[in-house]
This record gives sequence, C-alpha cells and structure tokens, in this order.
Amino acid sequence: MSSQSKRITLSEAAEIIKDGTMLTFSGFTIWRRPCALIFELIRQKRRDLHLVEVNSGPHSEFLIGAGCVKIWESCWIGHELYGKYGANLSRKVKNKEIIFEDYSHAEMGFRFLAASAGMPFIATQTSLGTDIHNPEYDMLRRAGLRNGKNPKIARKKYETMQDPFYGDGLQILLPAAKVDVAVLSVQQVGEEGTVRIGGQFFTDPEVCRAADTTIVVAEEIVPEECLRTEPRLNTIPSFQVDYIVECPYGAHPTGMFGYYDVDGDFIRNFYMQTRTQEGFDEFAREWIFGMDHTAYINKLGVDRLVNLQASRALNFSTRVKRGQK
Amino acid sequence: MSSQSKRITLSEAAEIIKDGTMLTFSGFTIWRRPCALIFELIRQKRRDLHLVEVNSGPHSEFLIGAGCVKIWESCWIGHELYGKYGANLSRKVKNKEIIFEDYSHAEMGFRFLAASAGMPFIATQTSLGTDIHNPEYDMLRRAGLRNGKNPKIARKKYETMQDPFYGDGLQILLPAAKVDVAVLSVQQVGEEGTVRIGGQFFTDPEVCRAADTTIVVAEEIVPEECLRTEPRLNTIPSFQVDYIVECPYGAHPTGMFGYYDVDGDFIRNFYMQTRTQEGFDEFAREWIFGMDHTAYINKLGVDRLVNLQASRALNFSTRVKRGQK
Amino acid sequence: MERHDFAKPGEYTLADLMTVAASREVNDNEVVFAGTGMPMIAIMLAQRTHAPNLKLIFEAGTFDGRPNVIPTSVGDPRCEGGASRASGLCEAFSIAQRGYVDLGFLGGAEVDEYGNVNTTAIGNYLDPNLRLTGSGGNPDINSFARRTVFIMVHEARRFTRNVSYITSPGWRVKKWPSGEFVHRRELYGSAFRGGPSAVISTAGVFRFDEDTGRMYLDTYHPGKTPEEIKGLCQFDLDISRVKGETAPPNYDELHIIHEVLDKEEIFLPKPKKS
Amino acid sequence: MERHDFAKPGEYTLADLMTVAASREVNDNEVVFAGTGMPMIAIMLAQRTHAPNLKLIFEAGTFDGRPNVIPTSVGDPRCEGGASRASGLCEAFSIAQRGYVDLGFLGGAEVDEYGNVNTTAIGNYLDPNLRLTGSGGNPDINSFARRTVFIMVHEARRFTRNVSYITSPGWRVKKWPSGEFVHRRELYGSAFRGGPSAVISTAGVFRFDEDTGRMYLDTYHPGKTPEEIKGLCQFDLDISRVKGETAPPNYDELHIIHEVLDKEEIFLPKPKKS
Repeated sequence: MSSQSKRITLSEAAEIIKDGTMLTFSGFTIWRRPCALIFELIRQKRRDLHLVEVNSGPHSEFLIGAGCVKIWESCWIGHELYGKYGANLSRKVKNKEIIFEDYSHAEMGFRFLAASAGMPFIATQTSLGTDIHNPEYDMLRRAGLRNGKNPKIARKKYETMQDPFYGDGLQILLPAAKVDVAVLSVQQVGEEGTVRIGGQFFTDPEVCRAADTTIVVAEEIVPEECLRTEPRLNTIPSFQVDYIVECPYGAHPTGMFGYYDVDGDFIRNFYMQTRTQEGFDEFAREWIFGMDHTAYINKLGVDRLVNLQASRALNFSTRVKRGQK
Repeated sequence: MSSQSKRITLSEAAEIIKDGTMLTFSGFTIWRRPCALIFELIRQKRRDLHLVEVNSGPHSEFLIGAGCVKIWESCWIGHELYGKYGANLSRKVKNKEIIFEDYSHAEMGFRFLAASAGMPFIATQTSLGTDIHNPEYDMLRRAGLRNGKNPKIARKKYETMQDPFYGDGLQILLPAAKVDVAVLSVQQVGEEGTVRIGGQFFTDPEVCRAADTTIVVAEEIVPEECLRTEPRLNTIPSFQVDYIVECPYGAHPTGMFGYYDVDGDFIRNFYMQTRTQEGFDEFAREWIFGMDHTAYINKLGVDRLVNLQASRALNFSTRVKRGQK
Repeated sequence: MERHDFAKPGEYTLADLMTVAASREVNDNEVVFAGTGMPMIAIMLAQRTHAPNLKLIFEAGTFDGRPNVIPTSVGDPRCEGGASRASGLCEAFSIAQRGYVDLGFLGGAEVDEYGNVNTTAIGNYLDPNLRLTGSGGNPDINSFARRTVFIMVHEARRFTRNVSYITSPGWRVKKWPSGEFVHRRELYGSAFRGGPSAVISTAGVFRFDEDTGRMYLDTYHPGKTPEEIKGLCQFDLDISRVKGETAPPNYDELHIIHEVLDKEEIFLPKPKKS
Repeated sequence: MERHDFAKPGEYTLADLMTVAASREVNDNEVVFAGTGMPMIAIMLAQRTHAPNLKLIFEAGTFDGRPNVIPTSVGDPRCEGGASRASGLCEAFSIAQRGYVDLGFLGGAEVDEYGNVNTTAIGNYLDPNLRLTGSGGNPDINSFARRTVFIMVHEARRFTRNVSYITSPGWRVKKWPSGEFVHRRELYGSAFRGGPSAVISTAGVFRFDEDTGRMYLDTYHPGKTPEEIKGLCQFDLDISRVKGETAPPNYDELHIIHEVLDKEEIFLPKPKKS
C-alpha cells in the first residue's frame, strides 16, 4: 500500500471487520484497548465475532454484552480492581450463549509469538498438569469447529511430545494464534503507519504481525519524519499497518500511558450495572447507541477528561482519585 | 547477586571462561564484537572453546587463528567488504584442525530465541531442501559429540515433523542454542547491570538469556539511575547480567554505534596477513601478545582513534575513509 | 525513626497482617513476579525493608521496577518508575520460562490440599455455577517460579477436597490424557524447579511438604486456633507442625503500607479508629 | 535535470550495468531484503527512481530505512537513517518467515541450472578445496521471499551442473533423508511463495521457468552473445527465450550511483576516463 492512503474513519475501520471475523486487540487488561472502535462495531451490529486474545478486559465485555461475539478464546477477562470478573462473559457461559476456549496467559502470548514469526506452533512446558490440557475441555472441538474448514482454527487445541534434543521432558506444542484482523489502540502513528507506543508495549508487536490486516487507532497521527529520527523508539514498522485512524480518547474508559488514566469509576459502574443483560442493555442505550465518538467524549465532559489527563512528566494522572483517599 | 559487586577487570572476565567453554558473543559481523576480551583470552592461552554464534566475524578469526577453538557452530564467518571469508577458519577446516557445524542465519537466530525463552526447540521452514539438512553433514554427530554427555549439545542437529495444526507441511525442529557464557560488547551498562545498546541490538537480548553466565564489556559503566529514567531505551534488564567490565574501545577493530566506526584498514590487513598461519602468528605477536588493552589502544594511537570517532549527531564517523575516495 | 516492635490488635487490619506475612516470604536479591493488589504492596514493602535488592517483575513487561506510586494494575504506567527495562509480556514469560524467577505471588478462588488452585469456574466447567476470570498468568508463574505464595480468603468452600478445575498446578497434578494424579516432579522433567510454597489466608499461613505435596498449617493468625482452621478446610488439614501465631506487623511496616505505599487507600484501607 | 537517455559504452562500468539491472527488478511498494554492497546500492537506486515507496529491510534489524549515506554493511549505524524501526535479527527473520517480503537480493559462488546456490564450500564439504563464508541469511531470504535475485561473477566453474553444496534452495531441491531432487513447491507446502526469479551475472540476466525450474537467458550484456554465454555454463543453458541486450544505465541512474550513493567509491568505482 502506498503512502498517505492509509487514513480512514472510525466507521470505515469498523466496516473492515465483517461478521465472523477472527479478531484481536492491543493492550493489557484495562490499558490501551480500542474501545471507540468497539463501540462503533456494536453500533454497526456486528455478529459472530471470534475473539482471540492474549488477555481480555472491558473492551470485550462491551462486545460480549452486546451479543457480537460467538467465540471467546483467551485466558482471562475482568476489570482488575474495578470488577472481579467479566460479568457478561460469565452470564453467557452460564446460559450457553457463547463458545469459550481457555489457555493460560503465557500460552496465549507464545501462540501469538509463533503466529507473528510465521511458525505454525511453538513448544512450552507451562501449565502442565492443569485442566487447561484436559482433553474433554477442548471447546472448539466440542463445537465441531476443529474440522479444518476455517484455516485459522487449529485441528487440535494442543499436541504433546517429548523433547528429542536435550531430554527436557514433556512439551506442549501450541498452535500459532492466527487472526484475520488486529485492532491496536496506541499513542502515535505516522502517516505511513509507523507505530510508536509509550510505556510497556504488552503483546502489540506480536498481535499485529499475527493478523492478516492491522488497523491502528491512534490518539494522534503524526508526520512520519518525526518518528523516523529515532527508529529505536518505534514499536511497529510502517509496512505492518494497513489502516490508520486518528481518534483522541479512543481507548476510554481504559488507560493510555502518557495521555490519560483508566476511568475506574466508569468501569466499576459498567461492571456493577451489567451483571444482568437488562443492565447491559441500559448501559448500551446510555453510552453506545445513538451517538458517535465525538458525542461520547462530549458526554464524558471536560471535567472528567481533565481529571484523567496524564502528567507529561510522570505519564500518569496525579488528579484521578483511585482509592478511598 | 547484590548491587555494586558486578564490576571486574578484563583479565578477571577472561578467567571466567574456562577451557572447553561453550561461548557466544554480542554483535553482528564487524559490529560490537568483544575483541578486547578475546585478545585477553588469547593471551591467557584458552583452549578447546566451542563457539556457538548467530554469525561470526573478525573476533572469532582471532580466536580460531590463535588455536583457542575446537568447535565452530554458526552460519557465516567473514569480514564484510574487508575480507571475503574467514581465512583462519578456512585453513583449519582444510587441515581438519577444527570441528565446524553449519546452520542458516535464521536458524541460528531462532535457536537462540528458543534458548532465551527456555524452550528446548523451535519450529521453522527455512532452508528446506538445502545441504544444511543433509544428514551426512551433522558434524557434531560425526565427531561423536551428540552422545548426551555435554548437556548443552543436542542429541540431533535437527528433527522433522509435519505440522499437526494447520496442514502447514514439513517443519524443521531446531534445538535451542544453549551456551555457558555470553560476552557482550555494548555502549553503556549500569552499575547493577542494566544494558543500554545504541542502534540495532542484533541478537544481543537472545544470546544474553541463552547463556548461564553473561559478561558485559561496556564502553562506559554509568550510574543506574541515569538509565532507569527511561526503561524503554534499555535493552537488557539488570538481573540478566552477572559481570560488568568498563573498557573503552573494547570492540576495536569492529565498530560501535555512536562511539566509533569499524577500522576497515585494520581488518583488511588482518585478513590479508593471516591467510597463512605464519602470518597470523606474526599478527598476534604484533597486536596481541606482550601487551594489555591499554597498550593496544596506545599502539593504535590518537590519530587513528580520532579518525574513527563517531559523530554524536549521526552515530557514525564522518572522518573515516571507507572507499577509494 | 523506624519502629520494629509489633503493633497491637486493633492497630492493624487483617489485610495488613496478610500483606506483611507475604512480604516476609521474600528474600533479598530474589527475582519476584507480582500481580495487582496485595501482592504488589507486599513486594514493595519488602523492597523498602529487608529485601532492598529484590528484582520486581510485572508480567505485562516491566523488569526490576522500583515504583514510588502503587500501580493500579501491572499494565499501569506507574509500574515503570525506576525500572531497568519496560517491554512486553512475551519477554516476561520467556524470562520466567528460562528460569530467572525465584518467587511469585498469586491468588485463587479455590485451593486443594496439594496446592492446586482454581480461578476459572466454580462447579462443572462445562456447565458452571459461576464462570470466573480464567487463568491469567497464574499457572504460568506457578509453573516457572521456584516458589509461589497464594493469598486467599479462608472459607471451607474455598479450601476444598477437589477444586472444580485445576487452573494452576500444585504438588500433585493431572497427567493427561488419563487424568491420573502424579507428583509434579514427574510431569515437569527438567523444568521442575519447585511449586507452591505457602498459602496465606485470612485464617493462617500454610506450607507444603515437598515429598507428600500435602498442605500443613504453619502459623495461625491472632485470634484464630488450629482446630478452628482445620474446621475451615474440607480436606484433613495437618495441624501437627504448627509453630504458633503469625507475627503481626511492626510499626515501621504499617507506616510504609499506609503512609508511603497505599496512602490513597486503593487496596488496603487503614484500620478504623475505635 | 534528470536525463533518462541511455549512457554509451565506456561511460559506465560492468558493475554499473549490473547494479542498474538489479535495481530494475524492484517494483514500487515492495518489501525488499538487501545485503551489503551492490544489492544495497541497487535498492537505494530504485528508491530514488521508480520505486520511491519500496520498504527496505536489513537483516541485522532495520526496517523501512531511507539511508542517505551508503552503509558499509547491514550492521552499520548508517542503515538507520530515516528508518521506521531498528531492532534485531530475530524480528527481521520473523517478519520474513511471516511472509512480508516480496524480494531479496543475494550473491553466490556457484549456481546450478535450478538456481541452487553455494556459498559454503568448494569441493567435497567434508574435505573442501576452499571453505567459504557459509550460508549467512542466503537460504533464509531465499526460503521466505516471493522472489530472489542473485548477483554473480560469470565463470563456467561457477555456472555449474551440480553445486558442491546447496546452501540456498532453488527450484529443484533435495528431499531428505534420501536426497532425491523434488520441486521446491513439494517441500515447502503452505510456506511456498516463489523462488529464484533472476540471476544477474557479469555476462547477462537469467530467469527461471517456474514449472520446470530451469534457468534461461533473458538478456545478454552489451558486447556478449547468447552463444558465448551458453559456453560459459557447464549445464545446457536455454537461450531460446532471449529478448536481446541488457538495457544500459541511463545518465540519471549513473549520477545517483556515483554522485549521490557511492561517491566515496566504496563498492562501485567510477568508470575510468579513457
């Protein structure tokens, strides 16, 4: 793709993600999640998504609550200290309204590492002896989805073999985590696609390369030449990014190193309110439907955003109230 | 290891590397090679070293010419435009005075990646169909060394298997590259071991973690707090480094991003002179034996070092003559 | 001025007691993996008391950090204060699998006598009473670290004979495909480095016999008795090796917890004045 | 002012001709892997002429670089000028294996009719006449890229019936353990993306028939004839598809090579004035 043609709108970005897409995201639990794009997907009533995530969080709770997700494949979903678990996933698991597949955190990370390197599988010894490897709990197989029809769904959840080189014992071979689309929420992207992430980059480089198509939603689109004076500070090279979207506060209510903190009140209220489907629907009427991202941040209001704003010196907010004091 | 106790001398560092050590290095071809420490190893008459390298260069040509090396396991040895191939390795291969084991460049990189992640092996499809995988050319097996006696030498050069997950076909499983000691030549190390590499970091993070013991030879030992204000700029965390040595011009005649360029004349002369063993011995008498590193850089002289000095703005020398003009 | 004498009942909370007990599990110079909340405070407390050279790892990708402000989670920008390196999760778990980690702090919803822990689902996994968060890094840190310490609420339904789902591997784990229980050492081969070392509950501190893999009571918290704690376990808890009461926090530790680390009262509210 | 008319014999060197021919193998927007020397200049030339949006990768770890000063090698600080990212070799080869790379430029000491290349040893591998550098990234780039272009000195001993050692895989490669020759497609499975696309020698430009995997002469350099070139090959070179003479450099290209890119004459000395 030639330069200068990667810029699209949030709404156009959401349209790239079709019904049934295998999808993954940037970030870690309650940090740098592409929530603005996810709200747009919900507005566009996307269905049958297959989420493959290193770990999950509020962003996927939005999608799951809204009925957009058919399969959730990951290791964790919750809201850190703002909500004990993913109430929407939990409800849909109980009601058998979603297919779930559990791996461990390192397993999911290594699966994306393999996919990002074009390796079909990778060996690890983590989680040996746990029910993660219980053959009865291969949920995609139980759902009849490991039949090879979808080329990105592995024929087995895992395979075992003995190390033939050093006598290091039983190894678990994990299939690469291949996905159709990765959506990244980041601080800065250049006009040609160079991504500069501030702070920990989590698994963003791996999920980017694991995907066939990568959409980057950035707080700011900046001139490439600004980023290219210091290539060591950049996280993802230009040619791994297909589309770019400029979207200030695009990760709210999750946090963005150097830009804004997690909106804990927002997430806590979401968690409490959406422990029933009715609660979720009410939340969606209030915060998702009938508005666009501009209306959303205006509804949040200046005081709230100023309060969350990160100190340029410290990269986090010194104003936000996090505890009881 | 507690803080402040990691600092040792070049001579002490060389003593950590015993006869028979499996050894690897920082850098790439003619850049950031720990030559000062290698000259010290030659002075201390180390023998039977087993070099395991992502790629090789002048530093190993020094060691091989001096008779310190029993096994060379890598993918490439040469001097880039300053010498067509490794004349000392070439001579010793012809004379059957060294055991060599060939992999490809990506294979060696991935082998270190596996070792650095505690994985006993890793899958790849590179180099399928080449003589690298000719079973007759497993040279460590031919030498009787794949008998499991050395726990860091794999029982096979490689293994094959079909991808069981996606039908991605024949895979080569490569054994992790496990080594006893890694020696890194870098720009800056903190007193507690935090490494900050300037420019491309090559495979330094991987070779560091693949080794049981890591020795860092730095142009400068700097206060930890200077490095810890910007953790994203650091390459290797403190606790992966066991010993640190301050040694200005420690990589000469190879280059050091931001500090000095490759000394092309030195390497070209070395290559030309050491195409015979007598030539090597003469080189060693002139540049290695009977001196220490201080005497060595004094012998190089101020003019030569000033000429090689990198521009602080550009990170390379604008004074050095590289071509015919 | 540091005050190392013990605080009196009422001057500290149960959470303070547990945090301090967790902190004392750390030795100086160790590489320690910490999760969000109480474990984070425990390690940052150890860093400021008896283990100034511990190396703190957050699994999101921060190495040897010395944060001045308590992070809200391991993905928080606050993690990077004074850190040696910040990168990502694959590097963190590669480092862990490579064997650098001495100690990890973890939580759990259920634990069995062998230290198997469940954080995935209560009841039948395929038709659960309650789906929880899932594993997170719990099994990974527990697989790779030399010692792991679990911090848990003590209720009889949580200290169970059989956990609903083994999320995190204890001393006797399942060998697949049969699912028969074997000693952890048998399964992990050369990757075996240790396993659960302690459970710190709201009732006491528990340890494990490495050979049998069974849990035993080490100390009981002030106000509890070994028999009472035994009654709060569905399995037959070994209380024969109990040493006495869990040592309470000292004033210096309480000062660091409440006036330095968590003065915002994010994770550990101050004891209420009577 | 750019001058796109062709230079005359004597106004350019054979190396100039080969560099320009290599440069013309690059299409705009492609991701291209380059090694040291002539390939690097060829790509940097393409970047300044018909392929301004090509993405240049150096295997040491620099991505989408736009260096202003020619690097001495791919590990050189000069590689990083204008680059999108600088990191390391594992990332470079991971990107390549993942399938991002369109084109790679490589060299070789020997090549056979199927594009198998040797850079490892001349003669018996176990008892060689001459041990060379070894593979470097040659087989890797050749395994992963959609197309590869080899730049070589043309001598009959180099264009050989059987290379002493297959360092880099051509269109018909060895299937182990038997060593029987099979089409590359058969071995690489879903990783098959292409193979050697051209050889640019000191005599001409050669291409490959994808089905038979056999090399044929595409163009001959000015002053050479197809028959002469056929005589410089140990195998039976197909000259039936020859198109004509290799197009010489134009003045703009020569200006960029000698006055912009390699004015230090590191790799490409200027043509000597007659």
